[in-house]
Amino acid sequence: MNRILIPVALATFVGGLMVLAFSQRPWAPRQDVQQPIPFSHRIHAGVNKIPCQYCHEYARRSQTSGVPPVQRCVGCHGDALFGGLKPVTRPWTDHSQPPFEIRWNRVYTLPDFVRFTHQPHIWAGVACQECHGPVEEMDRIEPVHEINMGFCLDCHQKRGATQDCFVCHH
Amino acid sequence: MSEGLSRRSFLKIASAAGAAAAIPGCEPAGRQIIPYVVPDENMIPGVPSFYATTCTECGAGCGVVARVREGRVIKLEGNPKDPIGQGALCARGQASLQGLYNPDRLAHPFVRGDDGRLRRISWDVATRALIGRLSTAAKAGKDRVAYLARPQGPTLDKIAGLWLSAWNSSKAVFHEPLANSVARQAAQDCFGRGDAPVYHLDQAEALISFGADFIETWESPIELARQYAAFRTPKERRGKLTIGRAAYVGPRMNLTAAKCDDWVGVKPGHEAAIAMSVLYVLVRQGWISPNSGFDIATLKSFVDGYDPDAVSQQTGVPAETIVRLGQMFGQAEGAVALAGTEDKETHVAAYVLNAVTGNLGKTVAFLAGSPPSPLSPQADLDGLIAAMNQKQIEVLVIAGSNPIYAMSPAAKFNDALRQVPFVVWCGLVPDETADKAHLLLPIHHPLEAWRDSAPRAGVSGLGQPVMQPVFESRDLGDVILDSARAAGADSKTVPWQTMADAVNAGFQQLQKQLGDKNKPEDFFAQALRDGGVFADAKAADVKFNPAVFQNKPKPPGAGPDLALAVYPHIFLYDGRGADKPWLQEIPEPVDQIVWDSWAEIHPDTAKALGIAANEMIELQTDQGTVAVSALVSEHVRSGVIAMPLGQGHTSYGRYAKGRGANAFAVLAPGARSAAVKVHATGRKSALVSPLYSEDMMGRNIVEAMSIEDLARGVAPESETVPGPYEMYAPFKYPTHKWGMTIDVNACTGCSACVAACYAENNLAVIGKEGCADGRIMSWMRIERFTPPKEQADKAPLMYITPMLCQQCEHAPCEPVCPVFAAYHTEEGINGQNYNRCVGTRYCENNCPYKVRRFNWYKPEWPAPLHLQLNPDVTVRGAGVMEKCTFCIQRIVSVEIDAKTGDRKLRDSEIVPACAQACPTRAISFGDMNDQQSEMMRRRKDNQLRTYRVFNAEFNTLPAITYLREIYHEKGRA
Amino acid sequence: MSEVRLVASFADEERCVHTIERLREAQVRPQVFSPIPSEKIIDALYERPSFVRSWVLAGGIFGALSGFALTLGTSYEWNLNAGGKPIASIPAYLIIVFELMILCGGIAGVAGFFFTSRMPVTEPLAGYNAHFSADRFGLVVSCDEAESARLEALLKEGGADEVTREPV
Amino acid sequence: MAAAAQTTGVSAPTFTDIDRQVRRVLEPGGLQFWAWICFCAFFICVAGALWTNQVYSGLGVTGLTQPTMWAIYITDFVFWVGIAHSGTLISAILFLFRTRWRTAVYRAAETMTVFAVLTAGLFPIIHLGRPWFFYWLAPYPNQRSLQPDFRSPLVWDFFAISTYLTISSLFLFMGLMPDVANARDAARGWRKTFYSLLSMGWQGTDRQWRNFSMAYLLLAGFAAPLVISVHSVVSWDFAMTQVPGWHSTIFAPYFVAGAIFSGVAMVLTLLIPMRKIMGLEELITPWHLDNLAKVILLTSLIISYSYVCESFIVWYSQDAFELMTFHQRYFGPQGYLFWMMVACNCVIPLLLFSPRVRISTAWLFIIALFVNVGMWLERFVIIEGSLATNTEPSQWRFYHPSVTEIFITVGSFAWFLMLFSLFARFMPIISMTELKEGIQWLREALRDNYRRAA
Repeated sequence: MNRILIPVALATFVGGLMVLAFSQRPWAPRQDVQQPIPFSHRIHAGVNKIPCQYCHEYARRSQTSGVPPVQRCVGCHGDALFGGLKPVTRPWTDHSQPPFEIRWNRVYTLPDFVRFTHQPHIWAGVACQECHGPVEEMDRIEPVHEINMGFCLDCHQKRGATQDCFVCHH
Repeated sequence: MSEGLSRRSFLKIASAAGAAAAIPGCEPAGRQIIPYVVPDENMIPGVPSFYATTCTECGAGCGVVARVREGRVIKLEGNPKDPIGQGALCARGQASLQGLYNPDRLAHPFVRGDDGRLRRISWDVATRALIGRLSTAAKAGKDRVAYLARPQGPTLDKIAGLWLSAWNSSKAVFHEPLANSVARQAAQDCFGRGDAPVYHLDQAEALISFGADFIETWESPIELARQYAAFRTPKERRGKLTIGRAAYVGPRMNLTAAKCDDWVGVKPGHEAAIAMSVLYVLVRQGWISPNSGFDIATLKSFVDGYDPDAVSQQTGVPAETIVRLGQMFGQAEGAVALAGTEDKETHVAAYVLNAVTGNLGKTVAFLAGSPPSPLSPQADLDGLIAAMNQKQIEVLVIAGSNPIYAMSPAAKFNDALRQVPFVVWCGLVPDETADKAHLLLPIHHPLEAWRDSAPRAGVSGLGQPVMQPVFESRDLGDVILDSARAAGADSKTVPWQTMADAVNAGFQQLQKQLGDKNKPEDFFAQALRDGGVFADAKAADVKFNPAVFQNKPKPPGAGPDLALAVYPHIFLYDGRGADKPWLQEIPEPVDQIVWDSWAEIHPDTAKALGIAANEMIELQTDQGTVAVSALVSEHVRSGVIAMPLGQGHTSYGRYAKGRGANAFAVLAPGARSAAVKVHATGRKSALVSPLYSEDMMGRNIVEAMSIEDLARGVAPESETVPGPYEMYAPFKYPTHKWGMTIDVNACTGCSACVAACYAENNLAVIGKEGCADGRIMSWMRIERFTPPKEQADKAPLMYITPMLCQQCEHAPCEPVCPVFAAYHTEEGINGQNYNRCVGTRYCENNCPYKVRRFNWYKPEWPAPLHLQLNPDVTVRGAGVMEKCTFCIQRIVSVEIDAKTGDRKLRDSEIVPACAQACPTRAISFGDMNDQQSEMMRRRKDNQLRTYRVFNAEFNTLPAITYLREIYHEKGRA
Repeated sequence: MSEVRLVASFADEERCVHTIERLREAQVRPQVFSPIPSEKIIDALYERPSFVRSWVLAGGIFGALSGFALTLGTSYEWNLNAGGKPIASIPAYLIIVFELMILCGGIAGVAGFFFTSRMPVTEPLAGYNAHFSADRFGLVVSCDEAESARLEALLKEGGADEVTREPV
Repeated sequence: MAAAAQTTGVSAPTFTDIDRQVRRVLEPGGLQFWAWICFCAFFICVAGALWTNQVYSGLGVTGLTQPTMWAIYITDFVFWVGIAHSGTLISAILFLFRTRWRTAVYRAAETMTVFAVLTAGLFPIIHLGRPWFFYWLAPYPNQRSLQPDFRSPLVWDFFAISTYLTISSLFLFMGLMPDVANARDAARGWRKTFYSLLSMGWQGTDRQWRNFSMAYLLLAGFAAPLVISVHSVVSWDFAMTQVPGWHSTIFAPYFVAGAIFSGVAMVLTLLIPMRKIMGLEELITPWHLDNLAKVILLTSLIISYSYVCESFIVWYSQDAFELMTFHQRYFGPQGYLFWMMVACNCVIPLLLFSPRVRISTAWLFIIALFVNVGMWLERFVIIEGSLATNTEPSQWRFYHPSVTEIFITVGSFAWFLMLFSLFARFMPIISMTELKEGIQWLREALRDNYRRAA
């Protein structure tokens, strides 16, 4: 019976270590995010072919890509600016929230010790989809890739971008 | 700021972002995103926007630029356009952020009930209460309302006056506890004008300061420190490589004295005698400038009785020292004498010294059209107190000043205040005065308010709100204007609706004066961008009034055998800085004490009085008694006890309350010194200092060389590295190799760099106990060593240098790290990955410079202090090692900017926080690969002076090169 | 023909060894039990030393090689500069190599021991008794009825305290 | 001794005597035994609680300060690793030299080794700032493809210590097998199953013995250089740095000698009470203790020499930093620690020159205790003192231990003693097989006793 016992013990120990090692991911993108509005990227980016940076306008200038201001939505959805709203945008005015204050739920989060900046990636010609997946086919945003250091590094290696730790961790 | 965004939701975002930053690396950032309704054009989330404004921490009125991220100010930087600060900002300026975000700030209006307890009320109730009281008072008769404040810019002060007159009163008193008003009185006597001169130390060759500590707190420290650095920079004068020769006459060796060639320790009150005696030497030697137009005879009679021997008998200062000062001053081409004492004689003597040597208008200049002093004469204050005592004042509005704390007990302000039925306190953090007030109004921090400033002729600063108010505060100006309108003031008397209008109006007037042809709004917009309007002012030609010579100062006599000399703390100043944790935690540069106040006693005096170090002693003057612990130190003249102001608060927030003692309590009104008796209590109360030894033990941490050697071209033998002994092929740094050059000679030890580092890099403040355990978190410290006595002739008075991570190419900390948390970047920086660090602390053990800091506990920022955290810098958690990164976040952002705009990096485009803050520009940063960079040129131009700390011992190849301190060899004056 | 098993127990090592030699001459290979590691007994039975040697050698070599592979491989995967030391700092890595050599060699040795001596076993071998781990040397010979008598005599005169005969 | 004489008489002990005496130890322990175990367990719990608190609130609960980043924890680590070494010395190196007196004591020493390493292994984790990431020191496949820096002495440590633990446990386990088999055959009930599991079916067949001897020999052959390497590596934690007072090439041999020194002292501290309590006077005879004492004496002289040598080198180099550090070490605020250490390590052991001291168990015990204290102090003085008086005079600061650190240290002793006592109660703490193998030496030893007793 020792023939079984010892290997089993060893296996569990090593396995435990591995699990411990690989399960360091409290920041993984969240799969099951419900948004306050049934907003569909498929309709906007897919069907109507609205370029990503039309709404996420800061991406090329800043760390964050930016969530479109309500003004931008109203630009198309409002008949006249702030006039009657089309049915699809009614939920904005629900009573649980102050008018026009939408609280989107984050899908992609990064830990505090990672300094990701959209700007250089956009300018390096990285397509949004390379990290965020085929957004134009999604109604509700679901992460395709696990955004972890390995994922970043692969791409940086492929593109010969810097692999200096300090660029992202400071 | 963003109109579309409600303040509430702004705070939500801000706090969300703040919270995310404040949780060290264990939790993702805020889970919700709230977009703008209408985006703000001036602002891109994630990109800082900069707003020019002015600093109000002291009278100097430097311009600052506020770095704003997502609607919160995260850093203050000097405004390069401003002629006074010229882009530098002192520690106190940096720390005014913590005044803005202070967790103890008054969040709402409060009213004091009959039971003495404070009750929270709404602004409407508050204003109604105020106006009700005011109207009753106004009806009761004239001058029943009074306004006691610190000067807060011409416009606000003017509005206050108008408002008072609307309430049928004129009792506006503008008071500064440490105002240098004697200088103005002296100027009045000597030149018949009531303003203080501006100085050009950089154009002088010799300097004597009579108690004017211009590096720490006197007048305009940043500007004067900058000039002094130029004054001390080796340059050709009369065909000879020299540096300016400086002497400081005063009871305590402060930073100014430490940077001079001579510190002449005198008892407080003897400065005048020394000055007169120096004048005596000049007169006797005939070193009187012919075109100064003085009649030698009058001068002779004026200085009669001040021959060095007599003076030296009274003051104990050796006669030859005085003669030496005289020679140095008289023979110099361009000399300047400064006076910073509270007695007028010294100032007069100093003016005479400057005048007779023909330096008026050269090194000392009165400017044409300088603004009138914002301060009220002492008489007004006395009058106010008298009126209060006679129950004539029914409503007293106190704004931004703390008389209960900062007035001599002899003024009896406390009793007077009790006679006032309704005291209104307007301010930020409730202080001792607020405890006595009946109505407490939270007003905007200067960074939230509109304001202007007129520190001197030609400089009109413009301050704008740089962020939404953090608390439910209101602009003092608006409060006053509202109540003035309530008093029925019509649009003629008070033509402005808000403070903003008033300031704007002020600038339109200014435009008219300047005859500027632009559209008013353009003019104002430009002023907003520049942080004010800066025109150069001409020097007025002044006539010396010989009447001064009639009343010559009386000889001082020996003075008390034990004198108390009180001086403003470099950071806490008159106590207003005590509520800011940074200022409490940064060690006072000369004595290196934190979170406390102390009494400096010379070892001999201490021996004579039987006082041990760290012993609680009671200082008793005719005004009162304070208990403070003793610091036995050579930095004070024997027979004198020196004590800093600033501590000893009984209120004023968690950081200030109950630390040290308040020196105002033993001073007569207006005095800064007194005869004192000392009682040793025998109780110990340890002063906390992060420094262990004053002795450098002959190690080359700070190096110096004499100007004589420099002129001769002889470098002192030091760093003798036997060639590059490389065992392995050195690494290549193809893109950049960041490095720093630090001019120790220029460094004044003012610690602005340290404060800037705290602000920029989210350094934790750990409090007195933490410091006592040796766990201070500052990435950069001011090293201060005193040369051993036997070497005193061949050394500066004090070795002072900034010490930070040397970013060694052979970093000893790196190879010992088991997990590559410490490693070398591709750009030659010694990187530290907080998230990889497991906390073996091996790196700090192996660091020869001891500049790595370990997080012993989880750092904490009581809300809303966390709003100040820099979102570009990770907040480190417990168990992680951290250190200086050359402000990598700034490097990276500029590099990204350059890459995306595909351009090359410009030299000195990247400026670390410390270099940016440094008033004397002692620190320069650049690329060691680029031989033409300003940083490298500085090294090459001063080849003889360069040295690298510990490189000879450990071959660490630091990326920081220091330039040696320059001193005059003693006995060669 | 039916098999029988003779179990002889000796108090004295010398006698036991002597008997073993006699048995070998008689072309009989006894199964020996001994409470102590007896060189003599082993020499009497075997010419060549144990195979465990080669196990250890293999283990050691493997360890050393894997040591090199690990250190060099990982260094070159991320050629990080630590204090200007070369990416492949062989002198430093030799320590890892050494330790891994010892580790693998040692483990291989023990593994080799278990393998070559068919351990662990769960049930006692034929003829074993508690004395053989304490104070008696045991010889077990299996033979067929016919020559059992001869062998028993041989064991007896070899100096066995007692010889028991068990049917198989 | 006299008592022993009556029981066995001068007639030499036989295999059966040995079995009888050792097996008697394995009988169920009495109340005192379990009381002692609980006593230890209590201190372990206290230490555990304090450590939990330390993990939760950060290393601030220790007395560590800015320059003195290492102190008691690392001292304990080095101390326990050092303790371990003598075990391997006695069990492996002396085995290779076929030293006679080793047989009776080596099992105890070997056991001590394993548990000492177990204890030592805790401290690197305890002293970490973020102990939950300790496994980052080990190479393992991960998505970041980040690995430890094999240049770091701490990683060497990790490998050296884990190898040492593995090898010495295997070594102990191998040696145990025949004895456990012996115990198995004598035992009943759950003990029988327990021993049969551990003995792995050992029956002492010729094949088993043949491979056993070879494997055991080679393991010993590996353990010998390993033991030298391990403490050298530990010493390099210090010698590889640039800290004045640490940066010295003498450290490796000096630490190894110190390790043996402290280890043998610890063996004595354990054996002397054990042989009394468990009545093993006849197997562990004064002759054995005498030999151990001689080892202590020798190593004591070696480290005294090292101290002198170290100081001489410093004086000879005239390096300002080193000179100041050593001046502080001798005459600084904590100089008394150094002189206590000298007394314990260099002076007191000199008593062992006298044979009467060497055979008196009481004396030996006391001296051994002093040596333990002394060697702990040595590590503390080197580690804390050198850090406190570092290259930057402005950054000096002396360290004062906190309650947490003290109790965790106490806990480590409790933990070690508990493990050892349990082992001694449930495992043959004396190698029966090897005693039997060298029984004639034991007989000599006993005769020699009576000669002395007479």
